[in-house]
Amino acid sequence: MKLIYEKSSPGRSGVQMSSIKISPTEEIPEKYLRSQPAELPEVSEAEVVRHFTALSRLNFSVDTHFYPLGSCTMKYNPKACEAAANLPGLTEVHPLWPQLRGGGLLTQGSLEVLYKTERLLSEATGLAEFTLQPMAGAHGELTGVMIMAAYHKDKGNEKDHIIIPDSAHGTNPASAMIGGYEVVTIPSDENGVMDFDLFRDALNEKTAGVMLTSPNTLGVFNPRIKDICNAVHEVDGLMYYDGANFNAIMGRYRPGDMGFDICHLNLHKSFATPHGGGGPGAGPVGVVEKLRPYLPVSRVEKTKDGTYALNYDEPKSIGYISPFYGNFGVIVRAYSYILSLGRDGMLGTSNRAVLNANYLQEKLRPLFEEEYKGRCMHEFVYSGSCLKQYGVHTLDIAKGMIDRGIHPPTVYFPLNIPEAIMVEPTETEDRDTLDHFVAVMEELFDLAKNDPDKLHAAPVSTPVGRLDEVKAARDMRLSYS
Amino acid sequence: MKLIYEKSSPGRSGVQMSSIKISPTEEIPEKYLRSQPAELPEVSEAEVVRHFTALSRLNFSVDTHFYPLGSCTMKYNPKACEAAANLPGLTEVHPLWPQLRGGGLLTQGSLEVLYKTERLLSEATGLAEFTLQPMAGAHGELTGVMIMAAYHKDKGNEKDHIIIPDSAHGTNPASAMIGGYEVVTIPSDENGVMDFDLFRDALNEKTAGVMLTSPNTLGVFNPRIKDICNAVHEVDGLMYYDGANFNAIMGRYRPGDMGFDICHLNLHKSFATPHGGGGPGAGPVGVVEKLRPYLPVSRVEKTKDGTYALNYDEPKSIGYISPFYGNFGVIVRAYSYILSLGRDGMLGTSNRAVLNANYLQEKLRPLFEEEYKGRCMHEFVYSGSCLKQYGVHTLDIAKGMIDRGIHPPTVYFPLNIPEAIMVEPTETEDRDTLDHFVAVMEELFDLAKNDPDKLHAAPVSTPVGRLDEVKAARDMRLSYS
Amino acid sequence: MKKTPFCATSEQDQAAMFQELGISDFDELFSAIPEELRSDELNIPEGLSEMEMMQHIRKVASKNSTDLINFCGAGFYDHYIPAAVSALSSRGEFYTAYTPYQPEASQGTLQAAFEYQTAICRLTGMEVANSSLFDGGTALIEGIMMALRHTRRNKVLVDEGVNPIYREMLRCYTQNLSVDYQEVPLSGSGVADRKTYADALDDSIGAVVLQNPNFFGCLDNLSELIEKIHEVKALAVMSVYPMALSLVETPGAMGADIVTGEGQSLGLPLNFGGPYLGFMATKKEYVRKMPGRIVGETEDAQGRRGYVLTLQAREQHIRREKATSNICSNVQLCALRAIIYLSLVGREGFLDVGRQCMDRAGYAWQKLTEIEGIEPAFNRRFFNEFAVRLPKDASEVVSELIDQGIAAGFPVGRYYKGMENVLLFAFTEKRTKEEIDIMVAKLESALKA
Amino acid sequence: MKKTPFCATSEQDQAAMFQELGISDFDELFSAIPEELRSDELNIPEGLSEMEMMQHIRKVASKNSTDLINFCGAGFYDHYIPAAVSALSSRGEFYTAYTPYQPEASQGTLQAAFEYQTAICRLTGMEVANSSLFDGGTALIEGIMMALRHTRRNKVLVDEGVNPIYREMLRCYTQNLSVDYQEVPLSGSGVADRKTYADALDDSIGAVVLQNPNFFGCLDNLSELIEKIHEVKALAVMSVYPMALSLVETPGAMGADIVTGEGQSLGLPLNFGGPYLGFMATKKEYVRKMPGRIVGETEDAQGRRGYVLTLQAREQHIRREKATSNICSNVQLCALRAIIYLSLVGREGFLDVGRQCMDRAGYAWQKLTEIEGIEPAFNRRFFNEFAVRLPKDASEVVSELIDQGIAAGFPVGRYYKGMENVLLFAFTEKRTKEEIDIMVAKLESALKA
Ligand SMILES: Cc1ncc(COP(=O)(O)O)c(C=O)c1O
Ligand SMILES: Cc1ncc(COP(=O)(O)O)c(C=O)c1O
Repeated sequence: MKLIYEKSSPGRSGVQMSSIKISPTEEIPEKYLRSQPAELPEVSEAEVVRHFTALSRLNFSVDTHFYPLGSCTMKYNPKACEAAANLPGLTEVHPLWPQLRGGGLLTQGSLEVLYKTERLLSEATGLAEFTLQPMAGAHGELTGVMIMAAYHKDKGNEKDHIIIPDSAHGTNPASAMIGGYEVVTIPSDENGVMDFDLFRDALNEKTAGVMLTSPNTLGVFNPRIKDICNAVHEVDGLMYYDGANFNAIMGRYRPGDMGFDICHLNLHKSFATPHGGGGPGAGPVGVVEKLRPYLPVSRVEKTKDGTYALNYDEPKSIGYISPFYGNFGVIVRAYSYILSLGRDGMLGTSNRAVLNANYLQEKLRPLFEEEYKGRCMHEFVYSGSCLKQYGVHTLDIAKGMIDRGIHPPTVYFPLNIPEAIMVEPTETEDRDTLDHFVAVMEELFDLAKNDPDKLHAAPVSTPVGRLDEVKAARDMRLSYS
Repeated sequence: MKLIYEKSSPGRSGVQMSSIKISPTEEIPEKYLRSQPAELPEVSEAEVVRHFTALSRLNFSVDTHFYPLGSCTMKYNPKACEAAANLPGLTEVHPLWPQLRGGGLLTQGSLEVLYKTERLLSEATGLAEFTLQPMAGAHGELTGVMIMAAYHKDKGNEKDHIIIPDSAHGTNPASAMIGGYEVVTIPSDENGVMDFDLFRDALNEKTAGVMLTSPNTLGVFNPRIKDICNAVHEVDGLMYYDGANFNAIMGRYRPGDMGFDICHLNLHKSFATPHGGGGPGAGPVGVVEKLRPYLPVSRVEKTKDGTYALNYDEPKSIGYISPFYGNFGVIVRAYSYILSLGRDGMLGTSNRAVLNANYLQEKLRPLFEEEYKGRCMHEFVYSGSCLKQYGVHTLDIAKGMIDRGIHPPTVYFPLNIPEAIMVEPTETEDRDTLDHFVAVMEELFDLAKNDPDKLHAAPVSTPVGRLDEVKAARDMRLSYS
Repeated sequence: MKKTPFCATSEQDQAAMFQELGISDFDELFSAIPEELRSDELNIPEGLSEMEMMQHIRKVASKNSTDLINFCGAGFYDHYIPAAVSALSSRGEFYTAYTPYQPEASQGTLQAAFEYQTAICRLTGMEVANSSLFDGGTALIEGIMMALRHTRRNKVLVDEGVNPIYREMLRCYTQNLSVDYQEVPLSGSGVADRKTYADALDDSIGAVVLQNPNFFGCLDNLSELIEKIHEVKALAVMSVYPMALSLVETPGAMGADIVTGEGQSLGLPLNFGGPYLGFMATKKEYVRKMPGRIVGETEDAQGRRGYVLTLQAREQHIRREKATSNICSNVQLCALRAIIYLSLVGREGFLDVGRQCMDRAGYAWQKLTEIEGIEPAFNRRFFNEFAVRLPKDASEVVSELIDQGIAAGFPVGRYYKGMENVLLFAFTEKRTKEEIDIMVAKLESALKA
Repeated sequence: MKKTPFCATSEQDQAAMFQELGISDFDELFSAIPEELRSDELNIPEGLSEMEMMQHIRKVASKNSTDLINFCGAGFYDHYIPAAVSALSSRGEFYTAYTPYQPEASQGTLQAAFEYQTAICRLTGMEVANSSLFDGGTALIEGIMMALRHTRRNKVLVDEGVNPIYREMLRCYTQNLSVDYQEVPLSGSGVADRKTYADALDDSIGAVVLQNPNFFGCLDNLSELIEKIHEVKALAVMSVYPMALSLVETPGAMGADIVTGEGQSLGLPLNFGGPYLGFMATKKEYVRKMPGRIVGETEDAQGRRGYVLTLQAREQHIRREKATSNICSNVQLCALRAIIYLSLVGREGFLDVGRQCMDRAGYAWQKLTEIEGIEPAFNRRFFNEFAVRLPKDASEVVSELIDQGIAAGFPVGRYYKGMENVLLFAFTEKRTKEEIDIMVAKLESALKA
């Protein structure tokens, strides 16, 4: 498809902008001004609408396709939560208004949303206090690491590293590093969870903390979680819970109850806020009571007269991790989602997420020639190695799936499973969709055996076939000219 | 694609509805109640979203395709006008509120929109007064015919028929008939306009009026319009202007100035309100001063204190043609569109609509082997007869166009042109689009000559090929069971 | 030069096109038209930028009060509309398409219309439905005209329980036609008066027009009356409130021949009176007499299922003055909203909404009839609407409450002589106990004053 | 049983699935997990129906005042957003997609990102841009870390003209890292103090952080300063306000190495602080050091052009603790809004908006500086924002005006000691002459009181 710049033609104009003048033009010396206007497109409004409408239709998305992308919790994003977040009463508020003297009273609605969302997340995780400021999961991790650092500094602990299992999401080690720590990586055991003995060996007085995902990216819940927590706490380390997979346990288990000290949640996963083709998300962080003083400012508080107010006066706080209060628009979606689910809905959701994953795992097991290794949680990983004999790879299966109108599962992750294919159906899919997925997978396996070249050529139904990524990296055509 | 009923499965549920009870259940005797719930679909919200999103993508539309459908003015529908019409302050008002005593003051905004839109349309058409109540063009025609009847009755005129040229839109004769008149049809002359002599012959004391479209559906402006008006007025007949093609003349000519007494406008054509896949539209009717008393009630009036009020006290009014004030949501779109255009924009719009049509007419003339017969207005008609020698019909061209991503022009209308193909590009298309249309037409003509079977097989890119209309009418499968 | 908004042609494009056409200005395009017809410059303000236009409309909109607590129904109701209805119906592919004349390029609109027709059949218990008419009022008129065409008679009996707004319309539409229009007063209990009908029914009658629940909210079972109507070979035309069909006996089961109604409550905002959704359903035997577009199922050459506009020989673009109706554009997008709404709430949810409406009305009935001086107008057999008789003029009471932010109902006196003290209350699932309590309290004090 | 909202499985489905799995309740699915970990029932209210939820949120939203006349900017501005921005970005295909890991199924997101990257390059005058970072603050931090990584130095000079909110963030993010962070006070005329820089610049400096227009709205041409920075082989990191780039000299032309900024003004609502849009652009030579996703153009086997995520070896999912950043999810949808916005307003319209902002600010400057007791804080060289010194505490004045419905600006004293009387005003094209006049009048009387 043509780029919007390629549709541009001099003198065409889009939305009519105002041209009212109320003051005489003031001459700004030339050296402060750009010599040429920015070469933005010159297209009619109709053309812009057609262009981006057409672009949108090149995407797979939850609204159009089953999207069982493991580790990403691509559940349905309720339209009412969108409507809630788009209320002008919420979107048209300047974030500085509550910081003007007297302005807090004019933004009570927004502050209430923040306050109540924090309370709900605290209850859902069993942690004392939440900050909603982190703007994604990785940002939450970094915030958590900074809180760890502030805690250790405050207590005079000398810590230099964080322990992370090898199955962890890449953001975990990256966040630890950016937060100022060394990373000690622990391999997984044969069940796919962090090897307990190797972990014990690595743990020492210099351990600032441990970052864990449970269930982890394999969809496996670490049964020795309590033991790990105890061991870490013995060296005054802190347990960090990567809650990106919270959809598996919501309403049933709580990180706080398990012994975790810090936890981030991905609102754009478990809490049904849409992923936006890459974001925005939100990664609120919860902490146990003893870590409360280190949370970023501002804090939203309920005053004695029942109004909400911002508090910046927290001397031990790590400071500003966001300009304001986080991705408010995302938070409203999550808040409205939680209100919709309620107590029973939380548990009902995770129950069905896990049920759907187990159902698929069970149905697909014969195909992948996998032994029964126990139940999974909200997702599971199979290996496509069994197809190697036909010269077919997981990638081929993925591309074949695209031709059949299903977004492929996550592939080649986690790295420790060869030809990994990681499926997370989520609870918002019905049984017909799951059964259809199984049928498609069967069809693809048949094709792998009987006509592998068809799979190698896939996808054929998309506007482009497999793209040359090496060329992209080599040519570095990163903008239109 | 499966029907939503075919996706239904017992016990699945969509949007969570409230189940709060505040009163004890009252037993209504069974005979008043239905014995079985209506068999509505049982599907999740996600499934509904996917279903209708997928359905939408089966459509051609202005937002996705060039749509030069003659006589339909498929111009771009500005998104701001949509946004204006969707403001809750406008959509959430009950139409009976202003009719409650004291309620008028609570609906001043909506009444203002009505009042001001009437004024703007009056100015644009040169007619004294408007009613916004008609809910489509045909409804406007019927309203106009009723006004005619009321006028003649009031004046004691005995009238029994309305004169209509054969090129008129089918709604004209249908409306005249439903309004209680006989229809006298006048053939077109060689220029495509109503034959003047035959018209003169038909005109007599029993003529209630004449319904004309100018420019007519051939895109031809009747140059003898004044003569016609004068002749009709001599027998105290009324001139009705079918303003569905107003886009050709807006800002340049006004029906009132030409001598028309009654006129409807199609807001869903000239005034950029979207067509909705068939409606809703709006067909406001304007009249000259002497017909004002017959307009339907209610009338919106500006009172001395500057507030707006409804007036139902018009003894000569034809009465209620709509339950309320017309398709208010459509009216808001048109109102905001007119405000955006303004004085110059009105003329600029019709100028460019006519320019685009002439440009296409010119470029396509060689292809259709048509002689130059003068300029067209906002649309033009060519005959596909030249392709008959290859066994190709206009319909084949239309279907081939679909495969090339363009919605076909209107075909086989008007009926007096064999193999008619009627093109109305509108002003919101840019020259690239027009040139592309020409190129596609050339390609199709080539194909017609060299490989006509390809065209007979078209369309092949759509979810279904040509559908068996005879079977549809014979089987009469009009609902799912 | 000021740009013409929304126009795609640049000055450069324009110059090139002028050249192609051999002209030097726009006026030349119109040279065939007598110069004297040219109008003066319009007396219309200059165009506004999008921002200015939106600022203006927002200001205008803010002059409306939308926070009234509403108990006004009278055929038009503020039900809750799930967010997905607008999210889906506002997709450009739906709302910027034309009537589906090219079926291969319009299967979205067509299939949705077919699904909608199916839903209307299932709600009403009828065999066939069209794909929409303008509104409940014009649908009813079309229904009557259809009945008269079928019976080749010209006399209509219209029950006074039919919405008086529609009856005003009926009078307007029939005034120049040779239709003998007659209204039948209600019985003392507020329903169709069996006795009057027994007297009036004879073989001059083409159509009898009924409404259930009627304007006063009263429920009836009209089966026997309809049998009587059929005995004289007249057709029973029934106007219905589709939300009531969640719980109330269907017109189909009662034997109605033509069913029409206002579909606004199925996912359309009140929108100050429109666009709304007229629906019509009938028996299969009458389908060729039915006005409006109809979508039918068929196949392509490969046997793939698809949908088309069918039975078009009834329509104006083919039959011109002999058509069943003059309707061309209908309200397809509103029908789309209705089928989306019905799919979203689904079988169970639709029952839930119906029960909620009934529940709120039941509670209010209890509270209101406890107030001294208030008498029920009719008996307690209603879906979500009922009338009470106040000790004073209902318009006055409503006026007092409106100043306190409550639209307390519709005073029926305007349309029913002698019922100036009668107030009609409507309840949807949106009304809360608290709101009803407030209204009842304020009403009580207004009556005392 | 109450249904679980949004879940698709019916009870019947569930029973069948239980059977397939050989279980009889959900708990069995979790039998491998120690029972002791099971939490109690959550102390969270029961779920709300969609209607109740929306009623609640609407009530909450109504507790905000959105009709304040706003002159508060400070880096975050209420520009007009054309309606098509939301109409297009709210298409489900865009906002319910994931990161485009499967390029063939994500060309919509990818091409739009490529177009966005191009627009950022053209606005800033830089060679390459990434496809978004969280916000202007984190983008600036990433920019600094990138500069330090590149120069392998650890000292940063940060101009006090950089938004103090961002400087708070910089202090937060660098507190545990071995970064030597130093702030440089403004010159008397409110811009980067050339003298201080001349003294401070040496080869220990890795990055110098500037902002133009700076927090006080002052415009500068930083070319010479940047030359000096380059002389010590440090990188110039510049934070910019993209709307100003309609008219103001580009950072590219001034020689900046890394450019970041807050893209909120390009079609995003203020939204109480987020989601916003961090952008980053740099020179081609630094692209492999740049954090965040980057979209590149390539081809398929048939030579058809397409777009992919490229240079991924910089990123956490491949490099883990050695990545250029920990960022994973970004704000792609906000970048989409920005490119839609920029396409809609286009080359000319963007200039119009810039001129309007400047025009409003110019008018207000005139009016405000006429008031006795008000002094300009700096000189008259600004885009849409400027600061004045009041004769009394600015917070107090603002507080008085806020009660009258005006957010009169941002009192800078909170972040700049000794400037308690200084008030920073911002103007967008949305502000009218009338609104400015009202504000000026009220301010004048507040000063008299
Ligand atoms: C397990 C896990 N942790 C962390 C993240 C990072 O979250 P985000 O992309 O919001 O930064 C992800 C996202 O894919 C994840 O799956
Ligand atoms: C010339 C003309 N007149 C009347 C009409 C009828 O308008 P509507 O479809 O709004 O009833 C049309 C619509 O196609 C038309 O083109």
